[in-house]
Amino acid sequence: MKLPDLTPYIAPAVFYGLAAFAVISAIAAATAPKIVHAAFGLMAAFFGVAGLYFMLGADFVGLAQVIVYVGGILVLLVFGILMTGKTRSTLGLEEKPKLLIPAFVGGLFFFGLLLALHGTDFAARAVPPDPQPTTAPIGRAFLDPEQYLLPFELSSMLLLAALVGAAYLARRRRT
Amino acid sequence: MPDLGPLVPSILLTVAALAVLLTDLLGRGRRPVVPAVLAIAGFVTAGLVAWGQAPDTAVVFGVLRADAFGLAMTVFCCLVGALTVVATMRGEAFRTPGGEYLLLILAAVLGMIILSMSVDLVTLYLAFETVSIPSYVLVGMRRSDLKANEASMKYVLFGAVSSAAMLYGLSLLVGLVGSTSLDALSVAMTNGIGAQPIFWVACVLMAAGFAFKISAVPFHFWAPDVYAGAPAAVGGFLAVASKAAGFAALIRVVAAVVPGQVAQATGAGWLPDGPFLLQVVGVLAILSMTFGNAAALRQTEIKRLLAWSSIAHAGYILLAITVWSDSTLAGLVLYLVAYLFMNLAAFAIAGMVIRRQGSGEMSAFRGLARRNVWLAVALAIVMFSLTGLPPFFGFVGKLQLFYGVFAKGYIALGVLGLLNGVVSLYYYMRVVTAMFPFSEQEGEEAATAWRLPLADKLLSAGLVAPVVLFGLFWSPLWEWAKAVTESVIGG
Amino acid sequence: MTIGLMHYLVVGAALFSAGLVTVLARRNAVAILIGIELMLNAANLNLVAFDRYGPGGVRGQVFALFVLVIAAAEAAVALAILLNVFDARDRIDVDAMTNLKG
Amino acid sequence: MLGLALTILGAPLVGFVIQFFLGRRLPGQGAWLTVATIFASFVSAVVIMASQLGGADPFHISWAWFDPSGGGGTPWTVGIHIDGLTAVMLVVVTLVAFLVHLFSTSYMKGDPKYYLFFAWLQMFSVSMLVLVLADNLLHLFMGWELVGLCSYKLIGFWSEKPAPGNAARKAFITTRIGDLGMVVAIAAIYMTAGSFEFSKIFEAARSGALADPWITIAGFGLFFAAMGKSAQAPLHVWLPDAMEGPTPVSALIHAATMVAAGVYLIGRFMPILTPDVLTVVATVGAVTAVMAGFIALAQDDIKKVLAYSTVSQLGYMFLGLGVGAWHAGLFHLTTHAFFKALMFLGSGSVIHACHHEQDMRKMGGLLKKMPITGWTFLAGVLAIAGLPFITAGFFSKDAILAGAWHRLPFLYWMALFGAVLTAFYMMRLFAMTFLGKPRDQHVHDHAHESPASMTIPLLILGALAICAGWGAWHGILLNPEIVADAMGVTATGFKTVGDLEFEHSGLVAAMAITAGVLGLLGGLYVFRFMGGAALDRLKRPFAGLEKVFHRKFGFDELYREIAMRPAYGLAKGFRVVDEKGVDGAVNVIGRFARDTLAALSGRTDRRVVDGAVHLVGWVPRVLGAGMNALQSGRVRFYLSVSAGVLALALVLGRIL
Repeated sequence: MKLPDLTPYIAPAVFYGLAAFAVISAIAAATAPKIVHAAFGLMAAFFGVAGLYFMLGADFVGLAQVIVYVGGILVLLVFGILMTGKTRSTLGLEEKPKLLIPAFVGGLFFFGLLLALHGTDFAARAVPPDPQPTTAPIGRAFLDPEQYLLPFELSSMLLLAALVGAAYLARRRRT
Repeated sequence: MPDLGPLVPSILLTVAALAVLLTDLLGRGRRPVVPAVLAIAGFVTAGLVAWGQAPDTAVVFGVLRADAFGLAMTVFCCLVGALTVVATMRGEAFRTPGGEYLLLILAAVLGMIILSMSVDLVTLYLAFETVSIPSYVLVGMRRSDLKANEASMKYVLFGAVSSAAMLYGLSLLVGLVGSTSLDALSVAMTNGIGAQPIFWVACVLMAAGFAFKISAVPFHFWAPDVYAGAPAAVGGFLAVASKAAGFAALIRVVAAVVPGQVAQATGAGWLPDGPFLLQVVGVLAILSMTFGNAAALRQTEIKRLLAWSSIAHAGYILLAITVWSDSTLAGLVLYLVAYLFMNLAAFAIAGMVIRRQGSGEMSAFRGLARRNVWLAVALAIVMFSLTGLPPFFGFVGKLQLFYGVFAKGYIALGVLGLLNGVVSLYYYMRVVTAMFPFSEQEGEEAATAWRLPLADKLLSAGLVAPVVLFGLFWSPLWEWAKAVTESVIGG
Repeated sequence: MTIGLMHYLVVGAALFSAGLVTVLARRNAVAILIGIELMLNAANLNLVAFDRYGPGGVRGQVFALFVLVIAAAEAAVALAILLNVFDARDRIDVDAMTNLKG
Repeated sequence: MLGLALTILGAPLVGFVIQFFLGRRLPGQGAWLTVATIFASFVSAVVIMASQLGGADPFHISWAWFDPSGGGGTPWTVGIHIDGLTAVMLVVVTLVAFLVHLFSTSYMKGDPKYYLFFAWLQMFSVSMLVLVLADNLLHLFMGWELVGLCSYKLIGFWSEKPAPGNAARKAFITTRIGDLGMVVAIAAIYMTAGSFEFSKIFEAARSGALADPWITIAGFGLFFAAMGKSAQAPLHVWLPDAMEGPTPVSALIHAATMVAAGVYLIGRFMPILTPDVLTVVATVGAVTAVMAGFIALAQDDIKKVLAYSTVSQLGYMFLGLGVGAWHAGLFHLTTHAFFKALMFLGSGSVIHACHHEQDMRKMGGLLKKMPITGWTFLAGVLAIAGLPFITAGFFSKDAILAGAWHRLPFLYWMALFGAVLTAFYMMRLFAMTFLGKPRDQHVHDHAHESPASMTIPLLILGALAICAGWGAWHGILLNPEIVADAMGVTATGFKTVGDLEFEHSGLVAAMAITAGVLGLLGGLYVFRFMGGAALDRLKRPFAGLEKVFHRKFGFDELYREIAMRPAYGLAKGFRVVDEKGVDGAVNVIGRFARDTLAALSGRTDRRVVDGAVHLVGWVPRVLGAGMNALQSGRVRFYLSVSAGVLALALVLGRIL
């Protein structure tokens, strides 16, 4: 007995798996009663999206996603959760989100996006070429004066301002 | 390596920012006057350099266009930056702002400059955030002030959500065009991407981001709360520079999307038939001026009142973009300049009063004329000008702007705008009548006179003088505005 | 059965909507930030997908990396503001912050 | 010339600014400053007049102001135009204003808002000078409105009391009604002539660009505006009420500023007034002259008599203009300015002396107590009555009568009758105030001559009231050839003073002289020598008439019925709607109008204002309330609304 050739199904299966994982995690982030769980939902969604990046052949972005988002931003958020968790108010680490109106607005939004996506022709290639390594072109794009050198420099100023500002605000009060 | 010329103002601001940081670190514990002087010097030199630069419509660095419009906006934003630093020192928040404050202002202005010159979506978004992120911090810099905290919290949340929505719209647009350049967008428009349904989504979402930045209804919610919580000088900075940069970027995008000028109005003249984006902008304009003015009617706190009024003014300015023609655009530029002086003056004087009274409620302004005639008259002039009464600059701006709207046949839009002007008369005049009490008794309770330091006098005079002068002789400025906008709009 | 551009865009739309729901539903400011990160991720997914199925090049990926930077900066500033608020009021419930209104 | 013109305008303007902002801190509260600045203006005006008398060419300069079409069109200008007419007006305005300022330094002494009074008085003069120096309609209109605004502030100067506030409002509203005509005229002229500049307008009229029907519409519009400003029936009702203001203000209004503006306007625009318009001008003038004379006859308040006499004299001026006796009308404006200012300041002196008693029935015999005031006043009375051959009023009034005789004889007879009336009631005024026995001993005992700063202006004006007509010096300045050149029109249809003097040497003049003398003697006899009982017997048959005159022909009542009552009714209606309406929210725009108007006038009629604005203000009020309700302070709510709108926009964009 010959097994049916599953090769054409592997990519879709992986895609649907990752997509479902990402979307369900995102929904969990929206609905989980515990904030920490919401953060975990976000992390899972990040991983799911990173997987999708790899599927899209964007290895560098996928890696950056894991390192910066999961390793940086998420840790920041979890720190935030923990530091503000010890609160005297009713709202601490747990919160039951009120979902009725948000779900309606979000649903409407999603519906609107679907409607628009449905009718749009992006002139996309049905079968893209094999993925190429992206790190070198990205590096060149960042440093090419005719491409994104200027935004690259600007982003350093942005980071400087953000860090100085954040440090100023979060500094422990002298009194 | 392309010519660095167009970047010199930006580089100057960056250098100034670093110098401020350095001197602030070295001078800890002493009165940080040096950084403030450095920051102002940075703004002034950057502004002067931009003023002296020859406009060039070529795209440099693949992402910028240092044309007359971009240079004008550079000068504009540098001017606001310098004035904001001065106003902060005379306002209610910090007598001597720290190095962080100055750095953030410099960074935000740098973002504005790039924003107004960028013809590339990546740069546009990045610059947009370079304006936003320092602004969030600026609002909350008085750390122990509960109101400031709340304001910055609201601002950052609202801002982050809006910018995320805009980014999503941008991502769709990039996909539709296949490029991040606005010139490519303009080409794609001629190939008919305007008919794609997702284009509508992209327009709406982008408009949401811009509407946040310029506080247009219904993305205005943050503005009254944030202005009320922030120091008056920061409120003025947000209301003027941040908004102007938002308009500049919106104009860049509209210029790419709309070919040439809009057609003469048909019918009653509500909204132009052109691309979606103009109609979205038109709706924002109508909502902003109407609701902004209506809501301002009930305000009793000066900064909230100015916030709502600035929402209404955003509506007038959006009107000029809706009726996309060379004459309305020149009117817009003129109006922006008028708006600069009027609003900075209003916020600066409000800050001076709040510093002395400890409150911005209308009661703090009652009988101001008896405390200090100078301030009262200056503020009264500003209020008249904001209303759009001759012979002040605000009238001129409004006149030219609405002239363009009517000339294109958009009668209904224009009439609505003028009606709004009538409504606004009330709340501006309330400030004026509060300051000049008419019966003796009202004034008696507030009879302690203030001695105004020279710096306060100079600042208020420096801001009010243009309001009066340009109200009388604006022809040169008008010529300049026409020249500035020529580069933006095609035949 | 091939996976096309539209599939990714729909996932992006779903992520964006889920992020929006998070933002609107949560009272905890940190959770709102979580929602915002989701929305940014959705946009990034779009950008990267357009790169793959579009005319080629790395434009979208570069854009996505810039977004990453901005997300980090924004999160840092937002958290700093949030901590500052927490310092002053001992709570980060956004529904409780209604001193400024009208 | 430019320097002089700018001095005329600039000196008092600087005075106003300093006085307004710093006046309170100046020594003596700054009155001297305003006196000095207006004197500087006066000197400049005299120099200008001298140069014009010396035959200098009319002076004209203008600057482009801005181009309303955004480029390529004819720019609007601001400018200065000086010809003979301007020169005469400048001298009259600055001289009278100077004397009034001087007079006020004593008269207003002790007033809590002393410094402010001078600031506004100065601004009033500036406004009038702006108007007179204007070279274009728009510029003139600015001055015109400024005059209105300042008169409003000054009439309502004592706004703590209800009457001045109401009077100020009445003046403001009535003259604004007239201004509607001005706006119509400006629109019609700009539409056809394409410019606001006088010279261009007249050029357009000559070339036929400004033709019927627009030229007629413009003419009527201008005259309607002049009727409001110069208090011609039926828009005269504000002027007598304006007596509620401080007396020096009355003097300025009645002599040189406010009311003169209307006459000046018509004089300036003579070249474009069609025969139809001129006939109406003359008729309205004559009717007003007689009607106001009757009313003046029955008033007991010294200032009211003078007020109605002004209305009447203004009627003469319009009669003169309307019958084409251009110079006569403007000549009368000049002489009248002197003797009316004299009499108002004189009455101010009397009122000052009698501790603000204005009722003539309580006066009498004051001539001995206040000789300077009394004798100078007599000069004014004789001048206005037109005592032949020596007084200024004689020359100007007879010139008007002569003009009327040649153009519209019927109006001549009316005017002649008016002349008798004028002389009669003025003599009544003089007799009741200064002659006979004191009627109220208390008032009489306290009366005293006024200080020098008040009597000096009286003496100067008294001299002018007599001498200003000698030699008919206006003839040179108001030479139609010169003016016509400046205006670019032919001079046909204008009569010079010289012509008219020649003409009234005949029967016309004799009748006019007789009328004046008759009136004076009659008045003197009736009110000085006839006893009280005899006077009553004389008046009995006319009791009904007197009541009508006393009630001023019922104009106020009429307006109340046709204008005020419906407004009240409407207001009441709105009120009911509002109270029963769904919205109990704060009455925003109602407060708007109340606050602004209250701020302006110090007192408003709530019912009317509230009602009217309730209707206007409903929409923004509801919108604002909704908007403020949305601004709940909860950021999540904000985001929900914004996102909801976005989502809706997305879906609707696809479905629609």
